Amino acid sequence: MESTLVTQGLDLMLYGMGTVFAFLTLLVGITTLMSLVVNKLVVETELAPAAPVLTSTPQAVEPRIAKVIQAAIDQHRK
Amino acid sequence: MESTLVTQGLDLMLYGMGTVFAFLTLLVGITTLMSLVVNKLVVETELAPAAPVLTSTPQAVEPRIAKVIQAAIDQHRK
Amino acid sequence: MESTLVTQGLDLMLYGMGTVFAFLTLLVGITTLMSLVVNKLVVETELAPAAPVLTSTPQAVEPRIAKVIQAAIDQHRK
Amino acid sequence: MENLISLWASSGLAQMQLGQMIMMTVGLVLLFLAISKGFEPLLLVPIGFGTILVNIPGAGFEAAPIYDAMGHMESPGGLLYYIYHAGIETGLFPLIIFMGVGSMTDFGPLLANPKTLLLGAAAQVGIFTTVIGAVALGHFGILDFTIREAASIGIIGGADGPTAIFVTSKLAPDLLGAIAVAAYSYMALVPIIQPPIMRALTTPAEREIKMEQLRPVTKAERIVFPLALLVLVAFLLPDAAPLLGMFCFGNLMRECGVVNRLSDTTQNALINIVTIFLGLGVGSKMSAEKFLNPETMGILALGAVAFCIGTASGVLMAKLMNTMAKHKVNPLIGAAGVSAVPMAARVANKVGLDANPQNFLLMHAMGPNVAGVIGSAVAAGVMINLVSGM
Amino acid sequence: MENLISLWASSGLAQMQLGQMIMMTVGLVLLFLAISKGFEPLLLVPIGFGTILVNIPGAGFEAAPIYDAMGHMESPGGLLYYIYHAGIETGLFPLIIFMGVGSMTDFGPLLANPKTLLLGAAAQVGIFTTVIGAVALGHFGILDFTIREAASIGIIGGADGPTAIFVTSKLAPDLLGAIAVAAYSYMALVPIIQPPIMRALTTPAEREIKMEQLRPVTKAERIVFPLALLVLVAFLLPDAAPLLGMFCFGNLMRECGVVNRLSDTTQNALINIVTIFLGLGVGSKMSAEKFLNPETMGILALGAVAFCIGTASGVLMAKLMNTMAKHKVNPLIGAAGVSAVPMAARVANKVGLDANPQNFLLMHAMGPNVAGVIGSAVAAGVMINLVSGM
Amino acid sequence: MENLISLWASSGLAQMQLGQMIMMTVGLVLLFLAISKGFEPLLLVPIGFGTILVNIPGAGFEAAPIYDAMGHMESPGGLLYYIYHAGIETGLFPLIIFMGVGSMTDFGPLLANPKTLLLGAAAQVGIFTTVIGAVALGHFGILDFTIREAASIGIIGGADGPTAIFVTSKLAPDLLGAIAVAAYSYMALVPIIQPPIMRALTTPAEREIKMEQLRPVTKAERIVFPLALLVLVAFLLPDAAPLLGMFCFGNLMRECGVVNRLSDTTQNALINIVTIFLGLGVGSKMSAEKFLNPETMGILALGAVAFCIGTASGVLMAKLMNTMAKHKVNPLIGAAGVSAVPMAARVANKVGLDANPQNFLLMHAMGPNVAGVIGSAVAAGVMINLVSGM
Ligand code: NA
Ligand code: NA
Ligand code: NA
Repeated sequence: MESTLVTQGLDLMLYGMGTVFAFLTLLVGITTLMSLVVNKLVVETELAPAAPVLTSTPQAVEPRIAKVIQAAIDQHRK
Repeated sequence: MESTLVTQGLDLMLYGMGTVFAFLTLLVGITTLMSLVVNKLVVETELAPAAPVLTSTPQAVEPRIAKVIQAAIDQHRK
Repeated sequence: MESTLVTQGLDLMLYGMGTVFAFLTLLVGITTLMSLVVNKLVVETELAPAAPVLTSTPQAVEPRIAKVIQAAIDQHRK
Repeated sequence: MENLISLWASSGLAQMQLGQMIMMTVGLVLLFLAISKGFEPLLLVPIGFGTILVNIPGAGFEAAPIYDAMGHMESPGGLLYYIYHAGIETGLFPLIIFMGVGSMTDFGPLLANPKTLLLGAAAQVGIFTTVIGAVALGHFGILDFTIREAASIGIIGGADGPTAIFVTSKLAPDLLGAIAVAAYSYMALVPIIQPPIMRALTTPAEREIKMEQLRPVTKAERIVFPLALLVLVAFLLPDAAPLLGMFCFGNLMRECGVVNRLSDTTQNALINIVTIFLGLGVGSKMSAEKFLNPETMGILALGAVAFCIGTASGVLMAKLMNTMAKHKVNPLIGAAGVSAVPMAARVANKVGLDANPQNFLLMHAMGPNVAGVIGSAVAAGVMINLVSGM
Repeated sequence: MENLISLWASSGLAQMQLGQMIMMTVGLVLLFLAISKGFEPLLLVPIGFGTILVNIPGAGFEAAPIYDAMGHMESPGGLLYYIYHAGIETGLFPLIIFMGVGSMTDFGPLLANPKTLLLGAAAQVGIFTTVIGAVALGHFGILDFTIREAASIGIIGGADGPTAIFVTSKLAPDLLGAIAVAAYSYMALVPIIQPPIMRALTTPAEREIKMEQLRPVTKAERIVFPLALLVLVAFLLPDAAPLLGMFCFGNLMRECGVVNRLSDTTQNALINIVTIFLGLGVGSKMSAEKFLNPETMGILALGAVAFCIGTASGVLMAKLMNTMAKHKVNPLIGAAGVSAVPMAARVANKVGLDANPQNFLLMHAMGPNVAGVIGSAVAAGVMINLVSGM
Repeated sequence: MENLISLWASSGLAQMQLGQMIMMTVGLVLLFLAISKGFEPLLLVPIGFGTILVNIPGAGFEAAPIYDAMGHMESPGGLLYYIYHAGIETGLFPLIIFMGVGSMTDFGPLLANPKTLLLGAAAQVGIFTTVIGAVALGHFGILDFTIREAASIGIIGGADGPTAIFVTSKLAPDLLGAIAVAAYSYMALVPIIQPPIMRALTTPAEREIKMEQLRPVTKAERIVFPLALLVLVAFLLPDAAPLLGMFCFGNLMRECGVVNRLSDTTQNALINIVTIFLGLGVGSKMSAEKFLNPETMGILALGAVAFCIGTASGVLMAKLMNTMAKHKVNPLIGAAGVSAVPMAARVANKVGLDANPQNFLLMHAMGPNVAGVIGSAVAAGVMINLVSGM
């Protein structure tokens, strides 16, 4: 019957907007909580300053580009 | 029969070169005409100076590279 | 029988390490020889100094980048 | 002589149909809008060009390959055939684009003011209202949309190109051309569509509200946020996981600071390559029989409505929040909740400056702006789930 | 002991056949020419390396994957198998390369002097004369070429690598190795092949002709030209649309100024990636049985002839044009009509400077040079159309 | 109501199994190690993220596509399904990575002192000893490994990620997740695992041995070396040709100096793109049923043993060489023979500086370091050959 399509549309609206709002409202809470916890934890432990991060595999990480960028940075600092 | 191959080759030559010359000769005309029309139109309307062209989606369009290039340009201008 | 697996493992070890050592030992010899021959040949003929190497197809090889790099190099030389 | 006939028979002039000529003109118009008017050129240039290519009669850009009984190829497929089936039908291209967008997204403003997520939620009202609209057009016999098509049309209101393409390629691939063109065109029209609505729904005093400066956000928060979002999605809404998962992956690569090589490539070479092919592939769905029909007019009309309702909902939600919260938000930033990053945020900023030349809203508007991306990805997940079961 | 036998039996020495050894030597020679002599290294390094790889006995670089009855993979295919079937058999790689070449091409000189298009047309005489040559070799029973093979050989005279690969992979895939190697080798030899012909057909006075400076070309012309060319192709010659369509797409991205991100990637990362795989994939057709036969010698000989005739036709066409036109062209730039961009234009410039050290022809030669690309793509389209119907 | 049930039924919470939760935690731990501890982040960030994605219930990241009887797609596959089957099952991704690694490798130190190749050979003892260990665990009924699985576990000792992935995807794809994680984790732990072993097996005097400065290496040597290696592989060990062939190809592009465009792209955009997808694809094998079992603990334990034995073998080989040679080598550089480029070489340098602050071993250790890559690729070739015939 014709009305099924309308019903489906209304269902979609109802459950769809419901889910979107529920999810994002929950995310507001989770994000706020996360920021609190993370900032407390990290200030305390200083996040194991990420080690000297031996940057692994590729030794020759584009030294040419590095030079270019270095030059540009030098330039900016002048 | 053997001669079919030769015939095919000659056909290919005839229609092939014919098409190439016809097409490129036509393109000479079209291009000349296009340049005339376009340059007349654009001078007159100044081609809606392309708007402030809000450059869309990616906000962070490689600012690092932008900096490098800026530095290089500054350098060149000195 | 159970022991087949062990036998297979031992075979793998025996032939595997044998091949690795044989191959790399041979490579030591080949490499040493190669260096001798190549360095002798190249000093003599100077390796046809690679021609002016007309760098082929793309005429517009990223002049923008080239400029950036040039700028950076200039910068470094100062 | 036979050859001459063969050449003529295979020429475009002999085979061209009116529909193809019109579609080639549509392609040229898209290119004109993109190049001369700055309408989302990164997508509309490839889409417009793809539209022309696919409508060249006899060029075979979307021809399927032909294999003989032994499985050997007798004749290869066309370029757009391969692009569409490998990258769009499978959903790979929109997902890779989403990864790239994630690696370009700065969640800082959102983290500094998480409640702007609600603005991103509110703006999705446009999506679902439009679904109702499409369904109503069907109910009254004006146009004939299935629920799958109605859902795909609604997603135009999400103002997010890859999301729209991802959903439509799953639910209603025949509408892909029209929906993608509508989505990107309206995103480009945000500076024209939104300001009147924003002004109509706000008082000058509201538009002048100054928001307090955003707190600085730590690196650790930035790293943990995409993971927290991912876990939440995993637990509650797996249907949104493909889009949001790749988005979070891109963002984590950006923020974690240890894979800058990968993040750079994701933001540049990779997203550029995929953008070119995504656009061409979308263009391959712009054939006359799929585009030149009354439904396309309906889609364009409904899409515009979706944008307007989304904008209004965002603004009204901000006003609602102000009735309850201590720290007022400027309701203009609600309009940025539709996504259309970063255009909608810039529009909010500009309308704010018109009201008060000292009132810089850009960073405040970036929060709802990226929230809108999350919001429409969530909406996409819900719709795919619900519609598939209907 | 069995294992030792297995290891020996699987070693290269036990399996190597003479043909494979010769082909590996051919690969090394190609690498030598590319690296030490500067012969089109961007293509010949990957082709040469691919030649070696595919001739390693037992390495399985072009092995097909094996599936069991359920469709699960029992053993994967070789790298070159996948590259060839995904990128070359389908025509995708040459088309993507053509897009990249388009985005590197400056049509300015051509737009400033459109009649140089005729020089690009004339140089294609080399293509079709060579077809006749190949057919004649067949007629007299010297070699055995079909019309499809003859057409593929002729296209070497187009002096355009991706066009040659595109045509050959459609018409005569078994000759792909030989034809690609011939095409790129002769393109590299342009500075040696062309000057004697150019000098023989021109008088010193002709070589000294100074051409008037090219007028400046506006941005609008540059944007509209690829679209005009595309529309003309669409109406008249859809068979050339794949190649010229992608070429125009690349050029439009370059000139339109609003998608520089995409244009940069097309000119760099994308074309480089595809070039590597295109070269390896062409190398995969360099097996002994396909390359070491009299036909290859015939192909090399005919290819050289094609280049010479193309060069001569371009020069003679320029002289013919001078008999009719008011503004004389220097006939040397006719030789650039074979394409081989930008080598042939540089050669024209150099021979011109030899005649008169003040006579800079480079920009004037770029017009016929890029016209030659269009010309051979048109020729390719015609040949695919006609030959498929024969 | 039905819709609410459908939404709930499709939510993660309703479908989540304990194993999936544990695996998501494993993914988070891998991300923590990569981001906060710097464990091989280029691979472990994508692997860790892929682990989370594939364990989201209902998200379908590794779902196979479904086709109807006519061959039309009814529902597309998941992203990780396509990545795994296109790039890992076929072996393409490890091979492309190897090409990239080749184009980043400087063979100069190895060419200046070729006998350090023997150190790279010795360190592969770890691989084969570990195979025996895995077999023994099976023999005593502690764990149940086939010879194919034992060989794949052994390759962890090669300390080379792409080699391990290539071998495992051919011989024991179900162990791919565990083996790749073990391989990259131990490579990251090289600075912790190796020094105690190095100190235990050397005297302070040995650690202070100063090596003579390396001779300069000419450009010609650098160009010819990858070709010489390739020819040797072709004649003696075709089974190692896929890995070493691509490695040599990358290196030749780097050194030949005429295809810098291609070499740059190989080292940057291409390897980065493939690294992202390789990591995600490996993560797709990190499902609970494949990872959470006693065998994984066995793999981790055996992998650690393999690293230790490899390190010790390298050091002892260096000491053995010193009993015979005139020019002494510092035995610390033997430890670099496991590969794990360039970490192991840096560790050798650091331990050397601890013994004598003037003794710079870095360049000397790079020789055995890259020799270790060759050594484990050779070992991989032998194992694939022998095991396939067992
Ligand atoms: Na949105
Ligand atoms: Na040509
Ligand atoms: Na190793």
